[in-house]
Amino acid sequence: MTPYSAIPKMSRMTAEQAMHQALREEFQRDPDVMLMGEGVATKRRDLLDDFSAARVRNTPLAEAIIAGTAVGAAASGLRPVIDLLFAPFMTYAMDALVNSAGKLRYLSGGQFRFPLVAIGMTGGGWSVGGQHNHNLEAMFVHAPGLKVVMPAAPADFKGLLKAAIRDDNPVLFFADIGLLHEAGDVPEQDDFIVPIGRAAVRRVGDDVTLVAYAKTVNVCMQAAAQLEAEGIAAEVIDLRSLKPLDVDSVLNSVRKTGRLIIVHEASGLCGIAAELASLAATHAYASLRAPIIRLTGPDAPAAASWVLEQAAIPTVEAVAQASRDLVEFMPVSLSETNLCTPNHRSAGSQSCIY
Amino acid sequence: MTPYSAIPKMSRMTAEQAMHQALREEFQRDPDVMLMGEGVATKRRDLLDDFSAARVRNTPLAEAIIAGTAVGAAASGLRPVIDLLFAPFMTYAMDALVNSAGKLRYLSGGQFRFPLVAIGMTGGGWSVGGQHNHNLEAMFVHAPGLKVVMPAAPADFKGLLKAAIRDDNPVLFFADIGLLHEAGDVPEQDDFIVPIGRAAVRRVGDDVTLVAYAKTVNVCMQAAAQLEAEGIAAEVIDLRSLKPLDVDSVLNSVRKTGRLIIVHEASGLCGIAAELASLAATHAYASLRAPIIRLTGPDAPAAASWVLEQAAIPTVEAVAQASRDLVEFMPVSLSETNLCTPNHRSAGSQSCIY
Amino acid sequence: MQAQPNTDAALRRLETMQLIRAYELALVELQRAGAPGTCTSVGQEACAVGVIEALDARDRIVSNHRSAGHLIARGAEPRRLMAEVLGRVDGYCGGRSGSLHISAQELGVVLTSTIVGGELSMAPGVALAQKMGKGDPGGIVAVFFGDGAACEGIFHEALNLAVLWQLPLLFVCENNQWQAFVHRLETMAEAAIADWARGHGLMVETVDGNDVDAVQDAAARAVAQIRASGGPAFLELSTYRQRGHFEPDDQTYVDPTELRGWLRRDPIRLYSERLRARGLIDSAGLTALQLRIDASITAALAYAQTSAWPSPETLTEYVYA
Amino acid sequence: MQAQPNTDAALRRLETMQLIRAYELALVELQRAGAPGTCTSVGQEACAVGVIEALDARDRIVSNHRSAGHLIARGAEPRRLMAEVLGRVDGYCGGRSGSLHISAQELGVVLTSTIVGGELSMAPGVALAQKMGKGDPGGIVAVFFGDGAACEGIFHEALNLAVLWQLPLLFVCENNQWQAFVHRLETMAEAAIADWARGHGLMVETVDGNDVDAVQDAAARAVAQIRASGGPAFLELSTYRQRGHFEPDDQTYVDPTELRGWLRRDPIRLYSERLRARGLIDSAGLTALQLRIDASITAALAYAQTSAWPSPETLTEYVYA
Ligand SMILES: Cc1ncc(C[n+]2csc(CCOP(=O)(O)OP(=O)(O)O)c2C)c(N)n1
Ligand SMILES: Cc1ncc(C[n+]2csc(CCOP(=O)(O)OP(=O)(O)O)c2C)c(N)n1
Ligand SMILES: [Mg+2]
Ligand SMILES: [Mg+2]
Repeated sequence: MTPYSAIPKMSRMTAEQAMHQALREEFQRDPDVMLMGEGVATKRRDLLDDFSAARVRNTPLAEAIIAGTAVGAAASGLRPVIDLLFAPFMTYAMDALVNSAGKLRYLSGGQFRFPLVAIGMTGGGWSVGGQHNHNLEAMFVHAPGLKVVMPAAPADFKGLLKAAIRDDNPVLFFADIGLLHEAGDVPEQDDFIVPIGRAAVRRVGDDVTLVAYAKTVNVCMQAAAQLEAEGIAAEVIDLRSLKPLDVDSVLNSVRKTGRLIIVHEASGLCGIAAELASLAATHAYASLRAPIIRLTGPDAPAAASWVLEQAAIPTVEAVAQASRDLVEFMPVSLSETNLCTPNHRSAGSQSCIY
Repeated sequence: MTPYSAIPKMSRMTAEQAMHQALREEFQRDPDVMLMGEGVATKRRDLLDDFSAARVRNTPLAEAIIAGTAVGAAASGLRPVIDLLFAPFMTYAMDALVNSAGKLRYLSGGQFRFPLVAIGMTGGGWSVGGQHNHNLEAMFVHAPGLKVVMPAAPADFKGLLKAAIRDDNPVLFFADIGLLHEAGDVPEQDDFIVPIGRAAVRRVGDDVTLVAYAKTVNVCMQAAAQLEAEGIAAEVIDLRSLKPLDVDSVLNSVRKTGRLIIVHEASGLCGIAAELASLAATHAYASLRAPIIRLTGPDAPAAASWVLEQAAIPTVEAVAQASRDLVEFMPVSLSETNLCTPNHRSAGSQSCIY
Repeated sequence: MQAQPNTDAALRRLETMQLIRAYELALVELQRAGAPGTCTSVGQEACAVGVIEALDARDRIVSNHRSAGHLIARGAEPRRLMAEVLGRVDGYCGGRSGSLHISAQELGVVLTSTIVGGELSMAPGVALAQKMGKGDPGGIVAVFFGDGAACEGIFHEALNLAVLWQLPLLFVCENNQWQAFVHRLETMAEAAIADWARGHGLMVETVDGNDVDAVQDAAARAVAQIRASGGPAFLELSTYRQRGHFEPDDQTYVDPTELRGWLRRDPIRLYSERLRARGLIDSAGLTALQLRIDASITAALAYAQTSAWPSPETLTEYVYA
Repeated sequence: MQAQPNTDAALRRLETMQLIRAYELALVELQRAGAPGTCTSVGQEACAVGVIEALDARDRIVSNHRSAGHLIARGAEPRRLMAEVLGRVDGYCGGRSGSLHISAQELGVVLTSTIVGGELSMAPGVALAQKMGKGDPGGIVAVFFGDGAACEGIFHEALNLAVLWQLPLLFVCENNQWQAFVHRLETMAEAAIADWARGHGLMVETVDGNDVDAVQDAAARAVAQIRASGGPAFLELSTYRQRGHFEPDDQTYVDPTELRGWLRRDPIRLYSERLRARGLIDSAGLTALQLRIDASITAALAYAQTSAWPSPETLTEYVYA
């Protein structure tokens, strides 16, 4: 594994291009790697041409059998990558992913391994509504036997996809639609991978820890820049992997800052922010200097309408304001019931079911 | 709604009998109520005989169409109850439940209501292994537009099932296998319901709050009895509803005791305990006198072997010990990293992926 | 031998098909100007118009992502559809749906899903409710789905249930040869869909989906059979998706010869020629019709574009009943 | 006309069927004494024995909740199966599976799922791997599933994929007339399964699943066809679940006349009579065989019951690779 900082040759490319490069390199590296999905051979025509129709397969429009076939193939020595298009379509593939890929290694007493990668896109930005835009990654974090990644930076799209393909466990790879066409520096080396389970500290600071993944990493970075001008030093952690979580990176930061805000687009209820807040409330309790705040999407499907879609995503202003609140927090001065969670304060709507 | 304490006529019956009584009463009350599932007409022959084959339907072995049909029927004026047997079989019904029932009211701008109930059994006790025993209720809590209940007492099996049938939203009703044959007092009145979204304080205490649902409520009650002898007064809260959560009951208790332990059989990762711990770390932060502890099932499928199956369920001893730890907790005396979570300490295994 | 529609009916068929086409092409333009993309039904207008004409007001329609034709044929106002596509409050779903899952309960167009197969999963339940007396008496349900949806397992489950429970359900498979970016011959055997359906032992008919009269005729027969028997029937309409899957789409993956062949069989062109040959319309009439339709679409667009955005305050409205 | 097996093969078929039966009945007794319940294959022994004899060592088997027959026919040791049912370390899965999802990779019995339809979802992938050179050269895959599994959508998806990609996959539907507590005529049309399969355009044969010779014969033909063509084939074996769905089960919901009819056609009884008629075995031989089998099952049981429980310390072992 090449550490990030040691990479000399970088190319500027989008997250989508970075994913494609990852696929190409892993196809080249390991003949057992294959790709299946609705339209993958159409979309990635160059892979089809360069690596044979046996390894790059358009499938019938049938997610359950795509995922089931990947499970069977993975247990039999192949390393399938399946593109399930949009994350909500994974609801058709849940038996294969949750009951088969996640459980049959264990239930068989370790007889099988399931080195497969399931890719799904999601997140706001395309006005496609809740049957395409649903950040349901936490469901797979909750299920045993699976790993889950969701990168923010193009380099991580590449490095995590390569790591996922090489992993001997089933890995869910979620791509935030809003990031796919964003460009960034991406290492060109074949051996570049980003290890699953390691977060990246994107910005160092002592006053408050902002934890995010995917689209909201940038929201936190922008908030941190604003806060800096006000003399508040925010530490920004990009989780990258949601399972396993890099618990140490988060806890170490919280032990330093004493303040934790977790930001994601997915619903707060039983989401990643809940998990991290809970971990901090156990393992960094004595260091906490203020309540923990979650800024998340609402308990609502994603609306197509641009205005509502955007209102569901935590904003820079909400993160900045929550940070200020925590820095100013004094057990007596601020009633804790004023800290609403989960929220997206800029939207003003708090009518959650909680 | 008749409050619990005002119910005069009680009968002793098992949770399973209580569910059946709920079905009978709601069938009687409302001709739109119907029941579908694999074998429901076989198992509930008396309903078939008394209420017609149109309303009590054995289905093909096909969970996706059972759930989809319930969605279509619910939007069209019926009130279907579907028995999906074991919770993991719901993986086949995820599109209908998550994408249709949970989202189409919202996406249609409120044109439809989906008054349906989906029942699933789960939990340890039958040595059936992880494809039957999987506490995946948190997945549905995370998904928008659904309600989720999981009772512990026979009376709540009845009252919550009746409330679920009368609710205009899709409700997931999880039955803990280990409780189905336990008997308890159950109100006989037709109008007895247990409102969805209200927890029950099973025992009052000032020193520590134990929150649980389903099987682990009794684990906490036993732990509380042990602790009483030691002079520790535990408050035990039975959540009953997982969505909406009765946040006030939990927070009020935590504000009183300053100590929170959440106990459930499901995996801890992004589970109900994480949600509650997170809520407390935000809204009861100033009242907390010790770290929050989660005692949950491991991040592992359920094994069939009795020994392993039992080892995955939090024990009375673990709850009692965690309570003692919290009561004795002093920021300096006890290193917080010694509080392991999630765990099941009696089993001794900590090799989670966290 | 199919019956010839009377003059009014024939002209209405032509007009409705042209309205759908004009609506879809307006959305294409709109997308080029930055509006959300849509799945247009260009080339499939005869399917929507033919089938929906065979239904009554008491019947219900369940649809999918490519629903504009079904909605307009059923009487939906283009201006409210456009408002929906643009995410505005005057849309049929208040802007929450966008183009992909538009329902219009007031028109009997219920439970649209953009999950391929979602329409098939819900339609038997709607039909069951009709059968159990919940809809208007005697009403049936028509579910529109694609050749791609026929590959999903739910296709099998829905057919089995509908046949087993004898549900009043018309399965309408618009086989437009494409499943997003994959040709259906890459996903199934040549003649698959009708064969699969036949294995379930219900009435199955395969029809030229680009001939609106043929579609209407077959649909009317199927509907009559459903009303008479109470049980389901199945139509496979052979047609072609003339534009891309979702706007924009450069269609570089499409065989140009195949596309050209189907363009020659464009349903509106075929029908205009037929009506001209029958002397029901002439060039001047066609031009006048087109102008009328264009004007109505222009007005609809203006309405939609000036419709208000939903307020962010309403973000969590309608999650729960 | 089917070929007659030679003496050794015939006696082996009988013995294996009896071994399966004795194993299953021992589990019934065990359940009565408090052990976990199981789904027994009593009455379906000819299916397992006939099909598995037609396979080679290079072939793979994918199975479901009612797998004991498949495993034993493939050579699994009853003692290790029993240890698994009892949740002990010497079980094929170290006690983690219990009876419901036993895999034995060493025997080529892979990826058993107790989710009805799970076997069908995974089998094409195993076959794809064989085709892509991952298994032993020329190996095919046999997937065993029930009539109930044929109602799940994945049945349709698996068939379509296997035909489309020409996977070396033998679909073996053990139509035992029951789907847990529901008769299959309550879930599908009379002749459904083979008809559904035929719609997919592959070789389909329906066989008397209680005649082990007929099953073996048909399976051998199907296997030969798969090896020759590379593509899939389908067998529907008509049989009957003589005992309950899962022990215990009082079968009060079963039509006694139907059950009696099938008991008269018990596969072991039929085959004993046939071999007796052919002079291959006599009463004394049958008794001796039964005694030998009973003794082996008694020994297996003793082994299983004295096998250790897994240590709670290993609770989270094998979750991740
Ligand atoms: C379950 C699911 N898988 C994939 C998609 C993405 N998708 C949308 S439409 C479409 C093609 C559908 O083909 P078909 O059913 O033939 O309908 P058509 O688009 O041709 O009208 C695909 C793959 C989806 N919406 N849902
Ligand atoms: C998806 C799913 N639904 C329901 C069940 C419960 N169940 C286990 S076996 C069975 C009947 C299966 O019938 P069939 O496929 O015919 O197999 P058989 O039991 O007759 O061998 C049922 C309903 C299950 N295990 N999985
Ligand atoms: Mg199509
Ligand atoms: Mg069966």
